[in-house]
Amino acid sequence: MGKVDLQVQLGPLKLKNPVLTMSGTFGFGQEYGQYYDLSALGGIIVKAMTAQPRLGNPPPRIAETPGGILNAIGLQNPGVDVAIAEELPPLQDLRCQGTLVIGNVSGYSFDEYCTVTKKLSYSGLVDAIELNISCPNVKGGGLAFGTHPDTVYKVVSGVRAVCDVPLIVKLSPNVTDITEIAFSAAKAGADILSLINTLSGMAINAKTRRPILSNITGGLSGPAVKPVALKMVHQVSQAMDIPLIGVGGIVSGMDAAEFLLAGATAVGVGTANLMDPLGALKVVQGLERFLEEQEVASVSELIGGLIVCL
Amino acid sequence: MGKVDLQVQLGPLKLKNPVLTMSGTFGFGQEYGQYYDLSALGGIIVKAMTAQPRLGNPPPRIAETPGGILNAIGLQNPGVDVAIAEELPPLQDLRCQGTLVIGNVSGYSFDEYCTVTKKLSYSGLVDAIELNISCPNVKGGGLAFGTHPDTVYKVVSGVRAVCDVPLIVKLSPNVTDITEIAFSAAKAGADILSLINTLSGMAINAKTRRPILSNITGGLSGPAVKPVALKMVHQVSQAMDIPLIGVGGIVSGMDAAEFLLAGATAVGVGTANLMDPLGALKVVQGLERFLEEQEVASVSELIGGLIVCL
Amino acid sequence: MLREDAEKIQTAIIVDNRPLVSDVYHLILKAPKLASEAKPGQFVMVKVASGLEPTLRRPFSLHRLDRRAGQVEIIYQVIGKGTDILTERKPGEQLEILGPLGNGFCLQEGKRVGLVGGGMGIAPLLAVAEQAVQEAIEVVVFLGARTGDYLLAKEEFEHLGQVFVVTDDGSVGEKALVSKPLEEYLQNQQLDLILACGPTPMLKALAGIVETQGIKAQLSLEQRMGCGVGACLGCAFPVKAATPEGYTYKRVCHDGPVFGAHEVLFSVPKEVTKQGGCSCGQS
Amino acid sequence: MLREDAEKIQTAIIVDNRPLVSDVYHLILKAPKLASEAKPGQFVMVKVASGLEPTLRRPFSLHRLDRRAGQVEIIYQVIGKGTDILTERKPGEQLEILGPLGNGFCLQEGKRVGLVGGGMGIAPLLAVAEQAVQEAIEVVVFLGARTGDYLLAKEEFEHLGQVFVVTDDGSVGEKALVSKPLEEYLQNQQLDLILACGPTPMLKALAGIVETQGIKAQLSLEQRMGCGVGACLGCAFPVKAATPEGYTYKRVCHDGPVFGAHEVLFSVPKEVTKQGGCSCGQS
Ligand SMILES: Cc1cc2nc3c(=O)[nH]c(=O)nc-3n(C[C@H](O)[C@H](O)[C@H](O)COP(=O)(O)OP(=O)(O)OC[C@H]3O[C@@H](n4cnc5c(N)ncnc54)[C@H](O)[C@@H]3O)c2cc1C
Ligand SMILES: Cc1cc2nc3c(=O)[nH]c(=O)nc-3n(C[C@H](O)[C@H](O)[C@H](O)COP(=O)(O)OP(=O)(O)OC[C@H]3O[C@@H](n4cnc5c(N)ncnc54)[C@H](O)[C@@H]3O)c2cc1C
Ligand SMILES: Cc1cc2nc3c(=O)[nH]c(=O)nc-3n(C[C@H](O)[C@H](O)[C@H](O)COP(=O)(O)O)c2cc1C
Ligand SMILES: Cc1cc2nc3c(=O)[nH]c(=O)nc-3n(C[C@H](O)[C@H](O)[C@H](O)COP(=O)(O)O)c2cc1C
Ligand code: FES
Ligand code: FES
Repeated sequence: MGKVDLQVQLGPLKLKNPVLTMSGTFGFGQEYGQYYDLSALGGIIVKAMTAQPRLGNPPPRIAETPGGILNAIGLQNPGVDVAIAEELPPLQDLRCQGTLVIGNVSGYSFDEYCTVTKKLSYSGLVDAIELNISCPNVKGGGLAFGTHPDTVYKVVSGVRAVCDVPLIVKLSPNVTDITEIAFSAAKAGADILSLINTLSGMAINAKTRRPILSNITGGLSGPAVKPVALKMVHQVSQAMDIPLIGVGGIVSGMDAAEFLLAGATAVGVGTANLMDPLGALKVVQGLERFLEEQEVASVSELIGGLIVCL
Repeated sequence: MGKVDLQVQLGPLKLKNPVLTMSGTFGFGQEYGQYYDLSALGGIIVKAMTAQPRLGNPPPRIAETPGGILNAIGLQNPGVDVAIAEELPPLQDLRCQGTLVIGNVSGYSFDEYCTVTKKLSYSGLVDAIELNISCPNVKGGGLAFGTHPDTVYKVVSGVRAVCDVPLIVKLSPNVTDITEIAFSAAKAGADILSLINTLSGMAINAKTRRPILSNITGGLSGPAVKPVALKMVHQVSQAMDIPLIGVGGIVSGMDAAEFLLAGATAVGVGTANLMDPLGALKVVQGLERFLEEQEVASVSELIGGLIVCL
Repeated sequence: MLREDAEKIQTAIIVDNRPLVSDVYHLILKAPKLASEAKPGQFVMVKVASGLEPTLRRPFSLHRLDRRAGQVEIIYQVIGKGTDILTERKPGEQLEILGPLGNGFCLQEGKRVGLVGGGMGIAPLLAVAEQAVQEAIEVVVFLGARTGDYLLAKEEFEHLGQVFVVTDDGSVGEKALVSKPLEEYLQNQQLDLILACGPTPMLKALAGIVETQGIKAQLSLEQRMGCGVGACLGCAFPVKAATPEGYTYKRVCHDGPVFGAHEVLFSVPKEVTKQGGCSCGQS
Repeated sequence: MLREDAEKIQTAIIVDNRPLVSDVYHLILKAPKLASEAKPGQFVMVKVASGLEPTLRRPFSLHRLDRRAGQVEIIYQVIGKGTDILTERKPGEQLEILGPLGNGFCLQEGKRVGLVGGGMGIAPLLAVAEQAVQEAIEVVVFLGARTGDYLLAKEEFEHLGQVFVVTDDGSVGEKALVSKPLEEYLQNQQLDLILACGPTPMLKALAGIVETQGIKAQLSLEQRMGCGVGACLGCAFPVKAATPEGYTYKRVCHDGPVFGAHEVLFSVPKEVTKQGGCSCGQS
């Protein structure tokens, strides 16, 4: 690689470059590790882990939409214990090479979030934990933890208390005011915020008159959501001072640069991995090329560099 | 046209077919009326009207995004008085031919909504009024009227009191729980709901480091948003019993059919008019062809016909 | 930086792309590496257009592997956006493909192998039939389709072994499901192994037949896919397993597309506790 | 059902599409109806690909109208997604275009007309130069570009009238802005009318010059567009008007793209009261 400095300081985390792969689109790294050397990445956020193994939703789980996809995987994962025993150890080499390994924690109850976080944090196998609070709060009547400031505060502070590594909180875009949620998460102790998770959506086959996904609804991701994600990243970065991971529809170095300009310190690549096995690698390379072309010596110069004058 | 029955009963409104053109994408019908006979449409929802003339936002006002566009027109319109005097009279012929003419009312204050509605309603020039409550509530601190159940209730009931024609309330998708807003609007007297208005979004030119829109943010529409719109239409139609106009990313007869299956009684075509001057006409024709192919005698059979069984 | 599997990302040249029937096309690709490495029953993910639309690649089985000519063949039906765009691609143009993917069929266990194909499921059976004959394994072929026109590659199969055909409209062969000639055949004759591809109801019926008769069978399954490489868990298919629920999900793209008939579960037991809906819709 | 303007939706055949310079292409289209009806200064909206991507059509001025051959020509610079796709389209292929759109230049007022073009703004001036010469109007041409290579159609202009050229790098002509040779020319000679197209700063400078000198001028403007037909108000450009604010917005697609130099406002006064942001972002 060239002379451009790609390192960024994401709150307490030092990244060799600002490109992370997003949870659920990269498994535990094994498959894409056959395609390229994962140490080219800033970090890997692995598939969501829950307290118990989860089978996930019946198929179909994926629907294509204009410029995006819907998914309803349903958090299929082997459970945090198996993940700690089998999935995370093979990734430890990467950490020596400066590529972060980040756990993604999901749950259906306050206790589950805490249990999983505690185990992961104590395992010593992850550099940070990302909390996915877009899942339904069963005790709270099924409304997601991530859509109300109070539950966000409660979950994040609960998890914070048992988490010995930096804590990233991943925000749902399906809210009236994302800054309100971001404030709660920050106040409760989040070190970093990642945004956005998927938009709630649905696809229908008009001929069969049925939803395409067995789950009826799914989460929308991919290029189609980029404008929504950019706006939320910009809005939160204007409203408060917390490091952000910008996520949503990034497929190129230019897309990544847009998120950095909007105020993110790092970016996450999700659907692009599905579109192309080299998707995340191409974002790293594209970002480096973009900086070279623009004669920017360090990627940090882009962060929050949007010029807004009316 | 063929033997398929395209008529639908949209609450108090009888439509010759379920396809409406959406506000802001069809002007006052004049331009597209040069391309085709507008009586082919179920109805036309004209450009937003405000109490005073509004210049709108500085350019650029349009940005293209993957599968969609962002717009920040800024409600440019000649004001309701000029609209009544000059823009609406030429459309009256269409009403004789059974194509509805629907006014779209915007405002920046409670009073403005009521003033504009009263004038339009008393003009006798529109078959119904669509209330666009996605605009900022200046007195309420800039938060949109349409994002909080209480303000929705207040505005809709105020407008309802001065509105002698059927009242359509257009919902913003930028909310945590669309059914909550829908309930408020219905309780306050809305006859019909249209959803969705645009998603809030942003586009950046990474090379110039500037937002593409002069307004920085804009409203996302077009095929990219279809999954979000479909989901919200389905969700509201499951939660309550009020006629719905389904809007968001419709470009084909098949898209229209999907919204009808999800629970809408009529559909709105917006961005498709920009993509192709015959956009809305093609939706009407495509829907008719779809029904013929599927051997459905009446379009009403599709409404809410989604088959959901796990 | 790149590792071995990156070689699966290949630029093929279109040699031919024309309709066999109105809505079924035959695509011939120059792709020497793929032709030499792929096994029958494996598949490729095709990027039908450059740019972002459509979002995902499309999975197609390899219909034929011509190692000498460095060519592979695909037969595809025009279903929607992706296959529609594919019909417009012309000879001489480049096509980005990802493959070979998945496990493929395994012929080891048979001396006389039955190949059962329904509809587009006929496509991948030609490659395995050709390999079988090369390995001196006898093939007996059972094909079913809507009409005679859709009995794809019937002539090619007839050069390789005995062929039984049925159609939905009786235009060629008996008006029946493909399970019928198979069951009739099995009344007098024996098959060591059955390899099948076709619509899920056909495979389900077949799984019942082979269980009753105690014949080993491999089924090639289809599922909507995301990544195609095993990472996203998008292409789940339920298989029997010693979990508390009695099943688990395997990945068609990575653990399949070929599964043992005995392990496939065609319908998932209704979940007792359906969790509340999630704000992201994902779970 | 269809009305007159529907004829503006035309299927053109690509006759040629090749680079003039690395990032500037010359596109020749067979489109007899358009060629016979369009006026210089009008434009077309080109659907660069079938399907949904990119969402919008791309506006391009008509560079040349060859009524006899039934052909129109466009010169386009490769900027982003749309023009990139356009470079891939090949002779013989169809291209859906919408046009002619907009008002076009008006030559009536001049006996000796100055044509001022900067960068890609040179493109539409050839059509109007050719028409002027046909109508026995004298043209004096002022062209400015990055380098000599970008002085598009310089030779063609030289057949039609006197041509002055400048470049940003001095590779051809003087290293100057195009306003320089124009001002020098005006010191000794007279022009009845100026028609101009180019980057906004150039047009702004020009508007100043013609105002000082009291020359009539028409400027062809650019703006990001939605519909191209006047309905969406996407392509607003501020012009002076007797509103309380002193200006109003006109539509480049429908009221333009050609505007009188005296009416165009190049920067909007900062609005005193900026309304709060809207939940849809639209207002
Ligand atoms: C392993 C495998 C092998 C296949 N082999 C063949 C083959 O040899 N010949 C052939 O004609 N078809 C084959 N299919 C089916 C083929 O992939 C689909 O018909 C095709 O993807 C439809 O794409 P579309 O864009 O035209 O349809 P659309 O309906 O527009 O596609 C929308 C989305 O759904 C997916 N999809 C739709 N139908 C199917 C399906 N049946 N299976 C999987 N995904 C689907 C598409 O890939 C796309 O992501 C195979 C599928 C799999 C999984
Ligand atoms: C009336 C008119 C006439 C024009 N004539 C010519 C011509 O003859 N030759 C030529 O090379 N260019 C011309 N342009 C500019 C041309 O339209 C843009 O360069 C082109 O749209 C860029 O498209 P893209 O997809 O490559 O770029 P992108 O940046 O990917 O386009 C994104 C969006 O922005 C719009 N856009 C980007 N730049 C411009 C621009 N300068 N003006 C208007 N819209 C823009 C695109 O149309 C598209 O909607 C003209 C523009 C207008 C308004
Ligand atoms: C197939 C798939 C599975 C996902 N699974 C998870 C998950 O388990 N946990 C989570 O927090 N986000 C999950 N996501 C969301 C992504 O991590 C990411 O936030 C989202 O896709 C937006 O980014 P993108 O547009 O780059 O894909 C998933 C997304 C996809 C497409
Ligand atoms: C250029 C443009 C202008 C719009 N102006 C208005 C408006 O004035 N009032 C309104 O209620 N909605 C307005 N909308 C929103 C549309 O009416 C419609 O709700 C939205 O575009 C979603 O539908 P679509 O995806 O079919 O475009 C506008 C949309 C566009 C693209
Ligand atoms: S398609 Fe992603 S795991 Fe199979
Ligand atoms: S582009 Fe729609 S009004 Fe000009």
